[in-house]
Amino acid sequence: MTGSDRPAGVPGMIRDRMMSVTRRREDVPGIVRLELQAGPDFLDEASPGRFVQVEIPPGPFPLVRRPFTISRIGPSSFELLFEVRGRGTEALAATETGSSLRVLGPLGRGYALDGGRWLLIGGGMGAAGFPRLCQAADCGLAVLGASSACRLTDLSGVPCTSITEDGSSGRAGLVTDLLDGVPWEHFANIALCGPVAMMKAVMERVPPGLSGRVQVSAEARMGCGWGVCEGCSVPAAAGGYLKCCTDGPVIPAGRIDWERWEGV
Amino acid sequence: MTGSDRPAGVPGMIRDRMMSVTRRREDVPGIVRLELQAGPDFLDEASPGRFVQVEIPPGPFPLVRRPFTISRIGPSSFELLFEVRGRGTEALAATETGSSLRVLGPLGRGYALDGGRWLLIGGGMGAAGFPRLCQAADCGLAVLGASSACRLTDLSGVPCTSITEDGSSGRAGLVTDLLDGVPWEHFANIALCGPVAMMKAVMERVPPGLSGRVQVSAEARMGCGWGVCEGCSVPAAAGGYLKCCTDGPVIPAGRIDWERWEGV
Amino acid sequence: METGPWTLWGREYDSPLMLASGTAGFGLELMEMGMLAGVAAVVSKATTLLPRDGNVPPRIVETRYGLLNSVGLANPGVEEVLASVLPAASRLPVPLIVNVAGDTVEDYASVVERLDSSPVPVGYEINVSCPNVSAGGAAFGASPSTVEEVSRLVAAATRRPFSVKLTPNEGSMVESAAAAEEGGASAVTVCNTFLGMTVDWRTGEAPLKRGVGGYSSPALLPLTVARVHLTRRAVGIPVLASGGVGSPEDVLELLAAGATMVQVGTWLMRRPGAALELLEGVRELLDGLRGFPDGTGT
Amino acid sequence: METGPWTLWGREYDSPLMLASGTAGFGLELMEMGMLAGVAAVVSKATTLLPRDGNVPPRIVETRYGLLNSVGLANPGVEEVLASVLPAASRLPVPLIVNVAGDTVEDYASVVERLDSSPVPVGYEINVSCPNVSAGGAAFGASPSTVEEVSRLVAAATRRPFSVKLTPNEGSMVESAAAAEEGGASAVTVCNTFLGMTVDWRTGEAPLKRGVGGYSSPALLPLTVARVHLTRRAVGIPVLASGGVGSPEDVLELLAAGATMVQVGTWLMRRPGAALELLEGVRELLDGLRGFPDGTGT
Ligand SMILES: Cc1cc2nc3c(=O)[nH]c(=O)nc-3n(C[C@H](O)[C@H](O)[C@H](O)COP(=O)(O)OP(=O)(O)OC[C@H]3O[C@@H](n4cnc5c(N)ncnc54)[C@H](O)[C@@H]3O)c2cc1C
Ligand SMILES: Cc1cc2nc3c(=O)[nH]c(=O)nc-3n(C[C@H](O)[C@H](O)[C@H](O)COP(=O)(O)OP(=O)(O)OC[C@H]3O[C@@H](n4cnc5c(N)ncnc54)[C@H](O)[C@@H]3O)c2cc1C
Ligand SMILES: Cc1cc2nc3c(=O)[nH]c(=O)nc-3n(C[C@H](O)[C@H](O)[C@H](O)COP(=O)(O)O)c2cc1C
Ligand SMILES: Cc1cc2nc3c(=O)[nH]c(=O)nc-3n(C[C@H](O)[C@H](O)[C@H](O)COP(=O)(O)O)c2cc1C
Ligand code: FES
Ligand code: FES
Repeated sequence: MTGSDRPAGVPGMIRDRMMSVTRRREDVPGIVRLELQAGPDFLDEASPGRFVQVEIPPGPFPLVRRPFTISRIGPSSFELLFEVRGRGTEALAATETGSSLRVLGPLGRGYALDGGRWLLIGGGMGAAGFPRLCQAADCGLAVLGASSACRLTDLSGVPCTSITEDGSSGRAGLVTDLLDGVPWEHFANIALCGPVAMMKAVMERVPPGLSGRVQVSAEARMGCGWGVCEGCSVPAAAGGYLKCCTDGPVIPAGRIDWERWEGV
Repeated sequence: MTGSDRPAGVPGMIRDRMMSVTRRREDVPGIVRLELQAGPDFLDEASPGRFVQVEIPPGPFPLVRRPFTISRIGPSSFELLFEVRGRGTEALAATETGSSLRVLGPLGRGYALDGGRWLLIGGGMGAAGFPRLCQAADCGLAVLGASSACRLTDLSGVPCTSITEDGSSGRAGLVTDLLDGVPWEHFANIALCGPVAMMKAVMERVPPGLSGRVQVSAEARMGCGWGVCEGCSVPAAAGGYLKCCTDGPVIPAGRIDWERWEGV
Repeated sequence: METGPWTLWGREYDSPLMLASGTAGFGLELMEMGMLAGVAAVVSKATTLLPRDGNVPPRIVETRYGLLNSVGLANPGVEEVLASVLPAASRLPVPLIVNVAGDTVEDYASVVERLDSSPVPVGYEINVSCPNVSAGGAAFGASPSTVEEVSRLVAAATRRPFSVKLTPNEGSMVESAAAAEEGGASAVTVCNTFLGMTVDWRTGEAPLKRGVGGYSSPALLPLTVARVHLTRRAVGIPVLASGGVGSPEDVLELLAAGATMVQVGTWLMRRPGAALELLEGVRELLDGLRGFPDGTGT
Repeated sequence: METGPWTLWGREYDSPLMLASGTAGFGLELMEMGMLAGVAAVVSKATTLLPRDGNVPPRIVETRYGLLNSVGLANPGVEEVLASVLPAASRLPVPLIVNVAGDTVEDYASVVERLDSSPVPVGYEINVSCPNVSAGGAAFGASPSTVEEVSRLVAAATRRPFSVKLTPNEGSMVESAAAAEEGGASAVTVCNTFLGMTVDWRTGEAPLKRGVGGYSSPALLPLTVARVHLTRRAVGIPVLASGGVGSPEDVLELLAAGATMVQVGTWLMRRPGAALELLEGVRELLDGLRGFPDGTGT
């Protein structure tokens, strides 16, 4: 609520802009990649783990925006990678190249990048932000739990292994099944995202003493996305709640009260 | 409310159908003509003066349908002729050939056709129904008060004279200015439509004794269009109200309480 | 939530859908249009002791996302309804519930007593919630003690079942529902249109002559869901939901919130054949469900 | 209807737009985003005597045509607000009105008294209408006598002006408005979210843990217009409109219905820069008008 609760940065860095869609791909049906044109004022702030709030055209329903992680950036553009889940993403999936979207951002706190190698563990579309993380940090291994997740998330050469519940892409099982041989100590940082139940299971596998290395990319139903509506609460270990949109979406695992957290 | 309040006809004659738009013309900007495909079950009931309720796609707002007179019929189609006035007609004007519209009708009571020659007096888009009347009756003269009304309403050879307030199409003035030389007695029937203020002025010019020949095509804001919501009231000379949708839209001038009638 | 057949007042229906008062007349028009399929029962337009012309037009004004009406209980009065409407309505293929309004507490019982002389109505809906008249209407519905009194008088006047149609605009709907039950009502209808208004900012004038009117819209569904849920927990009698239905999902949501039956009103203005469309949609959605829970909301 | 400058509590504003409580924090985030242009005043989120964590999430659920919220007055409590929030808010380029909630009638006055020790607030909004807490909230607003009592206690506790934010969900809003005026309120805010709910018909469960929440939507504008109009005729103090604004026309309609100022809330979730967009739209519409009438509704 006071200035110190929000990500550091210059006033005015969060802007609401109309942005051109310069490319649209749907390699896997129902999973859409949109490239949006952006200038340095946006891209310089688009650090790994931060997100944008996209207005769903033509309006006014759905009423509130939809949050999406900045999936990767280019010299004059960035990408969103999303799954069609409901009417908002459905409408967004119909966006055509050349049209414009209203985008607010970059928003939130991203990953704390203080050197060292990263282990990425993600379920579902949570991994949409990993490509951006690998652009900025040394990513050693990705363990993903989604059909064709490795192909989709395009981690530029980072070793990637994935599993799906129904075996539709290689092995059948849960992400946790892939964690047995993971050399946890080799990684200075662990990025974790996905459904809350899956993240809880992963947290139980993290060797004692290493959970301090885990940074969680959280999801919550958002109203504003910029810290005022108190809609996006994530239970805090210290009691009360964190705001996913400004205390997160990337939150050190130790700050979360995993017991109380039920997810979106 | 009882069966006798409604137009005579077989049960089930009012149907709600999806109809193909086979043609769209906009000769005068803002005035649109749509041709809709229809079968004999519709066309046989589409007597002069009756109307349809058109659902505005894609929905659900505007919520209620929009009423339009059946402007003319062909062997397997009929036409609507309408002016873009608000968001409903705006959306309708965007209809493309080949798309479909949901149409309820034919609705209401049309002109009582009992032989004899007709004089047509119309203001604004009220004249949209005159072509259909001239298809079924002997129309002798049309006096219209709208820009390019004669051209638009396409009365298949019926002598037509028009006037506009700003002189944009020929003479400048009110419809009533055209009535001076009209040989009222030559006409067994007078069809009158348009804004209520204009119709009141015309009624004052109708020679004493001849007002019984006037049939008014009334407009009112409609909810249902089929007689149940009591939304479309027109003050009745006998006290109380008539329902524009089922007692009309064509109502003998003598049944209307002109004093109380303010129009839509 | 019942998944059918649906039961009200000892009758079984294979649809949960009733047509709401004032939006379907006495059902005769829809019967002639062949559009009563899917309808469990028709609730008639309001009937009063004396004939009423209704309010000065315009009576219907659309706003961007809904409809304002100010009909003002236009109806020919109970004697005319008995003389010509109910005999015609005896041909209806579905039961008729007559909606009753009054200027005084006693009016309701008088109208019901007269209507009882006809074999046609299977029950009544006591409208203490019309936002479009000054006397009576919502004023009655706002006070639980008045609701209880009206219910008692009606219960004494007829042995037929009746529902009390409550107002969301004033007072406490939940307390009024309990009062209706206490007074002998066989159901409550939750609820009616919300007090609404539009003003032309260019002129400062309201298109409706009385200024305010009754507002309805599919966007109001969550308001009805909440009121059905709260009322359901407060009374043992059936709750008839009325307000906001525009899709099969809406019907199921109201049932899940605790409604016994669901009324559809304004949506009929858009879709006169709504009942069958909605019922078919409901059946499809229910068929798609395995292991449907028997919840009644939280 | 005023066409500007707009006056409230002796200050002139070149915008009629206030940011509604709970949808703009204390204005600091929008200040940093450079989006306070067009804002006449910020109404803060609710402040209570003690810190409140707020309700168990989820707190925001969207329905087809609107938003349900169940925030539950989450706030750090008046002492923390005094210690760290208000000093930061002294940098705001626009006046701040602090929204105050309480569990007891006395709470309101205590919070206001404490807040009076800060020079920052220009006035208060007394929230007796929160649908998302069991104690207090709407329960206070439903009773005119309680509204009058709260108003009296607050009036005794501060010399700053205050508005009483009324509930549309229970009781009589018009009587409560008159009671607030009688008790010494300097304005009334009309109104707050409407009690609403959604239920997942597949599971029978409500996504919001408390079941019901506060519903807001641009589709509710006609409900606010009616209540502003009726309240305007019942009181002499300013009426601050709150509910349903999503376009410049909506702002003008509320002003035409009798609002002194107009709040924008939920629409900020869609458009954080709404105030300037709306103000520019309002100016354009007013410029397009010749001979604008001075009506205040019918
Ligand atoms: C910070 C953040 C970043 C995200 N990044 C991505 C991303 O990069 N790619 C991606 O595919 N998805 C991402 N999501 C999730 C995405 O926002 C939701 O899938 C989307 O909002 C659903 O909108 P809808 O209208 O299609 O679905 P709805 O019809 O609204 O709901 C469908 C389902 O989605 C869930 N949902 C609804 N709203 C939200 C919300 N605001 N946040 C999370 N879940 C929600 C609900 O549980 C619901 O069951 C992110 C969410 C957050 C909070
Ligand atoms: C029986 C009948 C037949 C009609 N036939 C034709 C026709 O053939 N061609 C044609 O151009 N127009 C016709 N109209 C008028 C037409 O229905 C309206 O112009 C249309 O409904 C406006 O819709 P909108 O959404 O564009 O306007 P809105 O934005 O709803 O309103 C714009 C203006 O149109 C008027 N209006 C709104 N609704 C209605 C309504 N239901 N009835 C009348 N006026 C209304 C209002 O006074 C308003 O000022 C007819 C009306 C009736 C009642
Ligand atoms: C045009 C119109 C007329 C109405 N007339 C009555 C009436 O006479 N008696 C009554 O109890 N309710 C009346 N209502 C209220 C409806 O029965 C219904 O309760 C309300 O419209 C909410 O439901 P909906 O959203 O399905 O329309 C009327 C509603 C409309 C739109
Ligand atoms: C997320 C959210 C939080 C709110 N919190 C408060 C609050 O703390 N105090 C209050 O008086 N009103 C609160 N409100 C109500 C708004 O101030 C406003 O009165 C209401 O949302 C209607 O206006 P709108 O349609 O412009 O949103 C809240 C509304 C929303 C959507
Ligand atoms: S989404 Fe509004 S505070 Fe986080
Ligand atoms: S439009 Fe409904 S009765 Fe005429």
